[in-house]
Amino acid sequence: MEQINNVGGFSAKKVDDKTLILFFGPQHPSSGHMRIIVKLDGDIIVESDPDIGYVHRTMEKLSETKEWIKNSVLFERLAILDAGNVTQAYIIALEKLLNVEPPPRALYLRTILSEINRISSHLYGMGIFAIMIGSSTGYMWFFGDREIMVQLAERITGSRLTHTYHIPGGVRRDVSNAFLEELEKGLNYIERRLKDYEVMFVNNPIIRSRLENVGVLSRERAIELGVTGPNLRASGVSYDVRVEEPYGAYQFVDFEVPVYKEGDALARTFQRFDEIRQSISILRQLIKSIPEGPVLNEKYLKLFTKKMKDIWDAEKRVKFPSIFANLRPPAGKAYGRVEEGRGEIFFYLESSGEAKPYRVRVVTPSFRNSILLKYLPVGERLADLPAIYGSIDYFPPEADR
Amino acid sequence: MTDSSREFQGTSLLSEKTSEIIIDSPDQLLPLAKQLKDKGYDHVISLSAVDYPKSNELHLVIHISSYTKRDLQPKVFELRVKLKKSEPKVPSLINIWPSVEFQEREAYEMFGIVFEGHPDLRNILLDQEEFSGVHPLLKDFKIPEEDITLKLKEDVKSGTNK
Amino acid sequence: MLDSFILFIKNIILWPPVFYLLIAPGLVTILISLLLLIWAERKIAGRIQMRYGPLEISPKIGGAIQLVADLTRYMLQEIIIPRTVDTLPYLIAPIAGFIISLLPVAAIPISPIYFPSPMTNSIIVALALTTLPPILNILAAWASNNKFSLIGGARESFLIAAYELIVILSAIGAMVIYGTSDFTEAVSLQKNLWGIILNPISAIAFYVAVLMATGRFPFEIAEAEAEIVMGAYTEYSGLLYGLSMGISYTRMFVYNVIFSLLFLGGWQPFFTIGGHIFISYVLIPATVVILKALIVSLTMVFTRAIYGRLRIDQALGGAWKFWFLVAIVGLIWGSALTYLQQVI
Amino acid sequence: MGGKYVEKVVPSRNLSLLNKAKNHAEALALGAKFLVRPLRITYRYPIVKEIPDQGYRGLIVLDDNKCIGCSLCARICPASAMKMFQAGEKKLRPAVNYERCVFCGYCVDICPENALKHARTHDVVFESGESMLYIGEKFTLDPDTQILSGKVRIYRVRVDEKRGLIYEPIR
Repeated sequence: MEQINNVGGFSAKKVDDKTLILFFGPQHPSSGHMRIIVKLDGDIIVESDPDIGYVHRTMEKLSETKEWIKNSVLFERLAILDAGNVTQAYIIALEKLLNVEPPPRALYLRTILSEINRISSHLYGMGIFAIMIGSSTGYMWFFGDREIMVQLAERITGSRLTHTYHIPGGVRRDVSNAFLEELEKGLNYIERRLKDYEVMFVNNPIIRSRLENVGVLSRERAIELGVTGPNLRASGVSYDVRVEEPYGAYQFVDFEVPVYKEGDALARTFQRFDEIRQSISILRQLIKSIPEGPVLNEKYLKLFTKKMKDIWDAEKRVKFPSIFANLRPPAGKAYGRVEEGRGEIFFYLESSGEAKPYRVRVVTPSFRNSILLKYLPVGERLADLPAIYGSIDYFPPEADR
Repeated sequence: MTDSSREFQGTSLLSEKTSEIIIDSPDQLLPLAKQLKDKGYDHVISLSAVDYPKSNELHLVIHISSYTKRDLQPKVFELRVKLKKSEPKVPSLINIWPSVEFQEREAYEMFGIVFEGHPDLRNILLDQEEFSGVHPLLKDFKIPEEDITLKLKEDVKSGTNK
Repeated sequence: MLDSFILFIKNIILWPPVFYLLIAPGLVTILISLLLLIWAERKIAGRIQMRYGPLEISPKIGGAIQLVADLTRYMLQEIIIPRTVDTLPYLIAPIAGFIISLLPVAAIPISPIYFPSPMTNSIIVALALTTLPPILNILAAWASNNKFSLIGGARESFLIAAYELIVILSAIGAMVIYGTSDFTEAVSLQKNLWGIILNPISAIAFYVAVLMATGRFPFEIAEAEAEIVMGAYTEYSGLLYGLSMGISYTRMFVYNVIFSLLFLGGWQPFFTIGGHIFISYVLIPATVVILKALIVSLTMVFTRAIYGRLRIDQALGGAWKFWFLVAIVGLIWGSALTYLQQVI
Repeated sequence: MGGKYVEKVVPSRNLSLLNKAKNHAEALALGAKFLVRPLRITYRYPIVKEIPDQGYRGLIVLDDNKCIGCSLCARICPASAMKMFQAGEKKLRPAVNYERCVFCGYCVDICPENALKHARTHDVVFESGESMLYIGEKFTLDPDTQILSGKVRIYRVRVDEKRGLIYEPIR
């Protein structure tokens, strides 16, 4: 391509007359914090180049300047809608380094938060998807009902979105029985609403015609591209970290992981609806079987002063032993991974025995799925670009650490 | 912190499920990767690097796993390649695992590792044009840290400012 | 002084050509119904979508004058004219588009004896005038010199070809039954049975084509926000943007006045009460027609809360492969009905 | 125990025209149902306000008498929002800068004397960057009393089985 002239500081290039290069974002109603440069031939996309680096926060580098426990607060900003799962992966890796294990009640509480987060993350993703294909009611419903999950998460952790709930060796707060009853109510409500969603959203003929056979990802292609999460399972691959490497309380409950074969936007939508259903069932089992006991490892409980124990008894709130300000895991490396709403999040930590990590590597599901934005839209129509973007539940700040 | 005297060099604390291979020369990477792919490791979870300024080495760290082989699915396999910091060059894995495409671009911009044979090796997260040249995840790139005490101005000190 | 003022009202304002364009169903009525329609659209969507809708301005009457506040904002906002646009057509397009979208009312009567211009082909003239505004939309798209605008304009031009034919075919489906192309006569023939009962097929086709013509959901394709920002009006701001938004609602209202005259019996049931001739023969019929048009418009804005947006190829496919055939069937049905009537 | 994979197929692809019409009707009917009996989940924010439950991580309040000036709070603060300043002879006290605070509550939880606590208030408006620094006496005032004694009606949120969320007026 030869450069022809310079217009207002931008260099213009001559392209062939048949194609149109469209900058889809970063200032675009549905692009999110990123842009996709698409080349159009008529209405058909012939080339797509995602440019995902618009909200880079240098998290991997920043984490090298912060103490171990502070990084948990940093990393939950990866995916603020799914913060419980993200910090859980980091804390699991950190616990491997520190060689501590949370007590059973803490495991249950972690999993309760994980599944609440999963439901709210799926509802968020579906909401964004709905507005991208023009269904404002779907958008409002999913977001409105997500508020219930956000409220429930707030009851557990004290914060609506940035939960910061997990600490090495346990969790920060216990829950009351009144909360568990409230959770049950919330689950009943969501379960009933799922039927409304089906009528208004997936079975609505107009919406469905936008989903069927759009952005088809075959099984082979999904494996090749290393896609993860619901997008992978909607293409017929059986892979879920909760099954492969159980963490939290997943080994104590029965659940199904749905796997759809078709791999189009419709299958991905059904995949997410089914996962919400399974999350509801998991949460019900957890409510029934949650054991009594402490929520922090013995190793740290031993360090509690009398005052701290009193506060625990009165408020069911864990006071940090002062060692937390200066955790020094022995030199070594560890990884932690968790199935969050959008897929597998992977933390790789290296410690040199200092108060700060030597190296933290985090690979988020959205980063692994972002490759789909390069290959999936090719051959589809321009109008399907937002539909594909929405159906893979891509969350830009998560991809762009 | 960055000039750590107790620099870590490779003891493993990973769970027993995990296997690990360290190779000294980038030439051995492609044949090994091909073997692993044939064995059933079909996708890359993470491809990144760790900088060890003391020994003047960059380690390319690759975590791979399998989506299709039942017995390999729970495993995370770690592959480490030692690179010279002066000349960080390694053959691209894109033909074996296409899923590394964006991660190789990220390692390129963050560490300056050149992946030979990558079709589209340019920055992905950082700005291509305004890039200053110091790769940010190398230990040479330093971030100033803050003190925990407050530097008080006179008006703040009295506690009267609203 | 007072006498001359009454004379002025009587001779100028109530003179049919002026009255039609300015009062009913022209500018004033359309602006008021725009106010009501847009407010109702937001309120309906709000109720369905688990929220209140506009309430900040005038909470006591449910935020009904929200649009006045919006318009004030548009008027006070700076109109940004980008350096790259073709300035003259860029400025003309939305203004001319709004005026032209009002034009069809010059041919539409809203009472049996009081009309702007005595015409025997008023249906055809009105329908012909409704086809003009999209051209200004395409002009705006071209003048904007923006890729998203261009795509929006291209989509609009594809859509025109699809819906115009359906609108006209289904209107003919009604016209053959009445055997006239004059609104006044067509309405008077619907004294006993409304057109929607005589020819429901054409009525449905007309309704869907109007949805498509005015960019209501699920055919909000030419200005699909999530895809092409705002279509042809991407580069517009301030009052020009407000006008361009008004065009589609104006068109919808005008189409629905035609719809209520053709299929919903117009000012039927027609009755006279005592008093001035103006009340019996102008005000009451006009109110009936406008109310009918408003109710139909309300059902059209209701679809926003139910549907998503179709793809352009799906909309065109649906229009040519399904609704075009429906319109043809409606035409055949209408002709058959007329034929049978004559035979019997 | 544990999870297992279940293969599924998307139900009812390629619907007939009749089924499509039925689905259209169902969606329209559901919309009409909500039009008649709305299920509102929002509330009129500036006119009424919601106050979270006890345990919510809102603004931070210092109890000056309990504080021993150990600076653990400043050391654990992940955003460097909390810092120590010299409040008198040999007396260190924390101050918080809400420009940076992320409300993680680490400082509250690590305080060995329980001198820090969370207020329930979260909605605050600041006029300037400087006023976001809570130092000295300003840091020891409880903002909840101000909110609860204001003119605005205060709601408490409860999760409900039928309506999702219900708002119970506190007063």
